[in-house]
Amino acid sequence: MTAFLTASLGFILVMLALGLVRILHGPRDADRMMAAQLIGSAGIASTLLLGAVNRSPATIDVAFTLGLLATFASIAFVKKGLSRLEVEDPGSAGDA
Amino acid sequence: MSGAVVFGMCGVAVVGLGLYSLITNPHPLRKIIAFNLVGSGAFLIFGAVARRSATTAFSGDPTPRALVITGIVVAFSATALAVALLLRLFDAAGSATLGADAQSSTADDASGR
Amino acid sequence: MRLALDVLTIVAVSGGAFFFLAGTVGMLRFPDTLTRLHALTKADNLGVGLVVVGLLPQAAGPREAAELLGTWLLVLLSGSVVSQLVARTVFATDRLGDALARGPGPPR
Amino acid sequence: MSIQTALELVLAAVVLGLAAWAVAARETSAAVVGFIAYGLLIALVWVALGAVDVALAEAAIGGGLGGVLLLSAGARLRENEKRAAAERPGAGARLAAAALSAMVAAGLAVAVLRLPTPAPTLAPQAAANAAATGMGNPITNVLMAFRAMDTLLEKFVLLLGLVGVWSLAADRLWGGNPGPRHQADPLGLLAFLARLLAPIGVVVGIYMVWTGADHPGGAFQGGTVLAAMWLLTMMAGLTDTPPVSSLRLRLVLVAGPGVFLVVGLAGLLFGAAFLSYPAAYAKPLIVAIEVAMTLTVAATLTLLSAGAPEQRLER
Amino acid sequence: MPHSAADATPMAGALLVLAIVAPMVGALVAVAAGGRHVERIALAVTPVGLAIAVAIAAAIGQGGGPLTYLLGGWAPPLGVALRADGLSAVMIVTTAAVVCAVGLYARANFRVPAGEAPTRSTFAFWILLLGVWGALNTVFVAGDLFTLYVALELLTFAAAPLVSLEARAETFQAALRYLIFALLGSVLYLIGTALLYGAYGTLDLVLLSQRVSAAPTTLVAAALMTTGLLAKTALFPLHLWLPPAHAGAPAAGSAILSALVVKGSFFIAVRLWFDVLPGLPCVGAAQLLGGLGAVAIVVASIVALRQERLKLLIAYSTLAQIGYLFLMFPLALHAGRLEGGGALGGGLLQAVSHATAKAAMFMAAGLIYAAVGHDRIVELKGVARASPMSVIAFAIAGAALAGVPLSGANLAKELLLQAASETGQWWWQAVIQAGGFFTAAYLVLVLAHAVAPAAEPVERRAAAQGVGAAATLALALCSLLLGLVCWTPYLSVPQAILSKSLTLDEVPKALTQILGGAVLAVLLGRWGVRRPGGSLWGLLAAAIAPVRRATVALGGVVERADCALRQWPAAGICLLALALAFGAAIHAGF
Repeated sequence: MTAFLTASLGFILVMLALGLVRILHGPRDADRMMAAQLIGSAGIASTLLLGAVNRSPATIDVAFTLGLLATFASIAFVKKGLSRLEVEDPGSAGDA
Repeated sequence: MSGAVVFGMCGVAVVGLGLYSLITNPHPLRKIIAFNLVGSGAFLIFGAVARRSATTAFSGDPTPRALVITGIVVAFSATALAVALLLRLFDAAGSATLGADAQSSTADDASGR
Repeated sequence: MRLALDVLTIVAVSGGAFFFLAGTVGMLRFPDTLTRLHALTKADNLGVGLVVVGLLPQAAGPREAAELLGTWLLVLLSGSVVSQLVARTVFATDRLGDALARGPGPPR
Repeated sequence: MSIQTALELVLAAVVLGLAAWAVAARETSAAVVGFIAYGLLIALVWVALGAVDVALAEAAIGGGLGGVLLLSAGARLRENEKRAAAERPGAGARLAAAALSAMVAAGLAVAVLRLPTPAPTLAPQAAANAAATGMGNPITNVLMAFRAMDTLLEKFVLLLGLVGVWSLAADRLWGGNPGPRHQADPLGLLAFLARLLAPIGVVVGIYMVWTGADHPGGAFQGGTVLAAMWLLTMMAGLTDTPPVSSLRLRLVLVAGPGVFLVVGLAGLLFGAAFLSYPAAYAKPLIVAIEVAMTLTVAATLTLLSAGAPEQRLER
Repeated sequence: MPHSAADATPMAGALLVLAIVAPMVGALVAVAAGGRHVERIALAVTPVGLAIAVAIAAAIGQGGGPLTYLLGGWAPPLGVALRADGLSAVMIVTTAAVVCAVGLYARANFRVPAGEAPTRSTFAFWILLLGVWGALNTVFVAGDLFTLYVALELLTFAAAPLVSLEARAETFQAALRYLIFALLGSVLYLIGTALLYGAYGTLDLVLLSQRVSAAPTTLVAAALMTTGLLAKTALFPLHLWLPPAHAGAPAAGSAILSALVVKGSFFIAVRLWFDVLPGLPCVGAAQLLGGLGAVAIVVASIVALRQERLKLLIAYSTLAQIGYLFLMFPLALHAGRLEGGGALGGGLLQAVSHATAKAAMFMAAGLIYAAVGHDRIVELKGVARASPMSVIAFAIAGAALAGVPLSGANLAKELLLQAASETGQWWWQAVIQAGGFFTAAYLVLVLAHAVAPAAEPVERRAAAQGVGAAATLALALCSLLLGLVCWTPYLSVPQAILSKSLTLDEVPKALTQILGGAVLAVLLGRWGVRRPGGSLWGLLAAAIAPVRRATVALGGVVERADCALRQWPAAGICLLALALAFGAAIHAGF
C-alpha cells in the first residue's frame, strides 16, 4: 500500500510540475492564477498522501492549513486593482 | 542516499540560484524574492542537518527545527520591511531601482580649483 | 475487509490522480482562459476529493477522517471562489464576446 | 533506488524547477506566482523531512501572508518593470555571477556532504529534559525553554520591523490606519468567503496554539493563521486595520514580549534564573506566554503585511 | 540539569541580562505609551543602561574573569549562555556612552514640541535607538551563534529605518540598499551557522572553540560567515551601501550607524576568528582581511577627500576607519594562530576611539548643518565664527581620531605598530602610518575651510543648541582622553606603551602627521575657487600645480573605481569572490 501511495504521490507531483508550464506561458494573470490554484490543490493532495505514506497524522493539519489559505494568492491577485493609495478613485473597482 | 542528502543538496542549489538572482536581477522586488530563496535554502540545510540524526527513537534533532521557525519569523519581518521600503521609494521617486546612485554627483570633474 | 478497504483506496486514489492528469492536460492544451477554467475545476474538486475518499479507509480514527473531509470542503470552497474570481477578471478585462470570438490566445 | 528516494528526488526536482522559475521569469508577477508555488512545495519538503511544525509555519507564511505581501507589491510596482530592466547587468557580469554562485554552491555542497557521521544531535538531551516543562512537543520545549532567549529576541525583531514599517508613513498620514483601504466587494463573494472561512480559521489558529504543547503547532503557527484570517476580512472590506494611534492596538503589540519579559524577570528575581520556570507552574506559565504571543504575532504579522499607514486618521 | 548554574556568578551575571532587557523594556513601554512619552521613556532608560554598563565593567574589572549567565538555568549545548569578557565590557560601556550622548543631542530634533502633535519620526527614532542599543548589547554578550544571528537581524531592522527617517527619495533608496545587502550578509552567516551545528552539534561559542577542527565543513562555514559579516560591516569592496546610508540619515542617526552599528558585525567577526575558530588555519584569511583593510584605508580616504558634502566625507572616513580596524588580524598572528595580545587590544581600542570620535563628528556636522543650512565643504567659510562649538568639537574629534598624543587612537596605533614590529611585518607599519596621515588630511581639509574668514558674516539659521553641542563636545573630549584610561583588566595594553605615549617625543610625531595630512589634503582634496591674489599662497599654488594635477587625476581614477565597485552587481560579484577567496585562503593552510 505504501508503495502505491508513494507512486501516486510522485505522479501528482509530476502533474504539478507540468502545471508550471502554464504559469510560464500565461498569457495573462488569470491563467497564472488558475495554474497556481491547480498547483495548490495538487500540493494539498500530495500533502495528504505524504501524511499517509509517513503515517504522521499531524500532516493533515498542514494540508488543512494549506486548504484554508488556498484562496489567498488568488484574492491578492484580484484585489490588487484596489491596492493603491487611497487618493485613487475606487470607482473602477467593479472587478472584485 | 537519504532524504537528508537529497533535500540538503536541494537547499544548496536553491542558495546558489538565489545568490545569482540577488546579484543580477535589477528589480528590487526580485531581489527580495531572491533573498527569500537564499534564506529558504539555508533553512533546508538546517532541515537536512536535523534529519541526519534521525533514529528509530527520534525523528530528528528538534533544535535546528526550532531555529528554522525562528528564522522564518525573522525572514518574514525582513521581507515586510523591505517591501514597505520599496513601495515607499516607488511612491517618492516614481521608480524603484538600486542602481543609479543619487549621491554621486562628483564623478568626473577632476579639477579642484 | 482490510483488502476491500485497500482496493477502495487504490481505486479512489488512482481516480484522483487521473483527474489531476486531466486537469493538467486541460490547463496546458485548452485554447483559452475560460475552457482552462473548466479543466481546473475538475482537477480541484474531483482530484482532491477522490484522494480524500481513498485515504479515508487508511485514517487512524474518526478525527482524522473528519479532518480529511474538512480539507476537501475547504478545497471545494476555495476552488469555487477562485473560479468565480477568475471568470470575473476575464469578463472585466475583455468582454466575453471578444474572448470567444477570437478563440485561442486571448488578447492581452 | 527505493521508491522513497525516487519520490524525494521528484519532489526536490519540482522544488528546484520552481525556484529556477522564480529566478528566471521575465515578469515579476509570474516570478511571484512561482515563488508562492515554491513556498507550498517547501511545506511538503518539510513534511518529507519529518518536521511538521516547520511545515505548518511555512504553509501559513508561504501560502498566506508572504504571497499576499509580494503579490500586492508586485501589482503596485508594475510600472517599475521597464526602469528596472534598463539596469540589467551585462552578459559578462551575469556570467561571472553565475559562475561564482555555482562555485559557492559547489563548496557548500561539499560542506553538507562532508558533515560527520554519526551526526551530532541534541535530541536525546532535549527529550531527557522535557519533564522540566511538561510539554510533549520537543520543538516547543526548545523554543520556550531551552532557547527561550531566541524566541524573546525574535518577538522584538517583529516589533522593531513593525516600527520600521510604520516609520515609512508619510508625515500627514501618521496616526492613521496602516495599508490601503479595501472596498467592500460589490457582489459579496469575498465577503461571503470571509464570513465562512474566518471563523473556521480562528478555530484552527487557536487549536494550533493549544495543540502546540504536545503536538506540532505553536504560537507562531497559530498566530499566522489568525493573521491570515484578519487579512482576509480586511481584503473583503469587512474590517479595516486599527489606526496606529490606537492604544489598544499598541497594547496588543507589546503583550507577547511583555508577558514573556515579566515571566522571565520573575524567574530572575524569585526563581533560578532569567527565563526559568518554576517546575510546578512551568506548563501553565508557558501556555500563558504562548497565548499572549499568539495575539501579538497575529496583530504584528497582519500589520506588517498591511504596510505603512496610508489612510488619514480622521476617516 | 536546570539550576546547575554553579560556575556562573549569578548576581553579576544577571547584569548581562539587564543590559539586554533594560533597552528592550524601554522600547516596549515606549511603543505602548506612544506620543510624547516616547522621548521621555527613552531618556529615562539611558542613565539606567549606562549604570548597568558601568556595573558590568566594574564586575569584570574586580572579578578579574569573564561573567557567565545561563539563561533559564540551561547549560549549553542545549541552552544558551551569556558571557562577557573584557572586550564585551569595553564595547558595552562605549555603546552606553555614545547612546547617552546621542540621546541628549537628538532631543533637539526628535522631541515633540509643546503644543504640537507627535509625528512619525519622534515616535520611531527613540524606539529604534533603544532597539539598536538592546541589539548591540546582545551582540556583545551572547554566547551562541544563533542568538548572535537574531541579534544581528535586530540590529539591522533597527538601523535601516534610521537611514530613511528624513523621508527623502534618496534616503529610501539608501535604506533599501542597506537592508537588502545586510540581509544577504546575514543569510550567509546563517548558512555557516547551520554547517557548524551540523558538524559539531552545538552553537555555543566556548564549546565550539573546543570542538572545531580543520575540516572542509568548518572551512566553508568560516568563509561564508566571515564574508557575510564583512558585508554587514561594509569592509571594502562590500561598502556600496554605507556612504549614502550614513550620509543620508539625520545626524543623530548617522552617529549611531557609523559609531556603533557597524561595530556589531565587526565584533562578531573578531569573536569568530579569535575565540571560535582557533582550530582553523588562519594565516591566509588574516592576511586577506588585513589586505582588504589596507585597500579600504587608501581608497576610502582618497575618495573622502574628494567629497563635496561634509557628511559624505565623514561617511567615507568611516569606511577608511573600518579598514583600519581589520589591520589587527594579520598583526595578531603568532606562529600561525590568532592570539589576543596587543594587536587585539589595539584594534578594539581603535574601535572605541572611532565610535566616540565618529559620533562626535557626525553630531558636529549636524550642528553645522543646522547653523548654516547646508554642509557643502567648500562653502563652509566663516562657520567657525557662526558655530564655534561645533567646529571645535569637530576639530577635537578629528584630532583624536588622527591620533594626537593622549588620544585612544594614538595608543591603538602604538599597539598595532608594536605588534607589527614584533611579528616582523613592517609593511603593515606603513599602512598604519598612512591611515594616520589620511585621517589628518581630511581634518585639515575641513578645518581649513571652516576657519577661513568669510567675506560677509555667515547668517545663522537656528539658535545654538546648548545641550546638543555640549554632548558633542563631551564625546569628542572623551575620545581625545581615552589614552589616559586604565585599560589593563579589559584589554591587553602593556604599561610600557602607555607611558611611552605620554612622553614629549610624541609631539613632533603628531606634528609630522598633521603636516603630512596637510600635504595630502592640498594634493588630493577638493578646494573651492580661490580668489586670485598675488600672495605667498598663490605662488605656492602655482608651484605645486603640476603635481596637483597628477594627484587629482589619480584621485579621479580611484573615485571612478570606487563608483564602479559600488554598483550592485559588482558588489555582489565581489561578495561571492571574497567568499571563495576566504575558502581558498583557509584551504591553503590545511
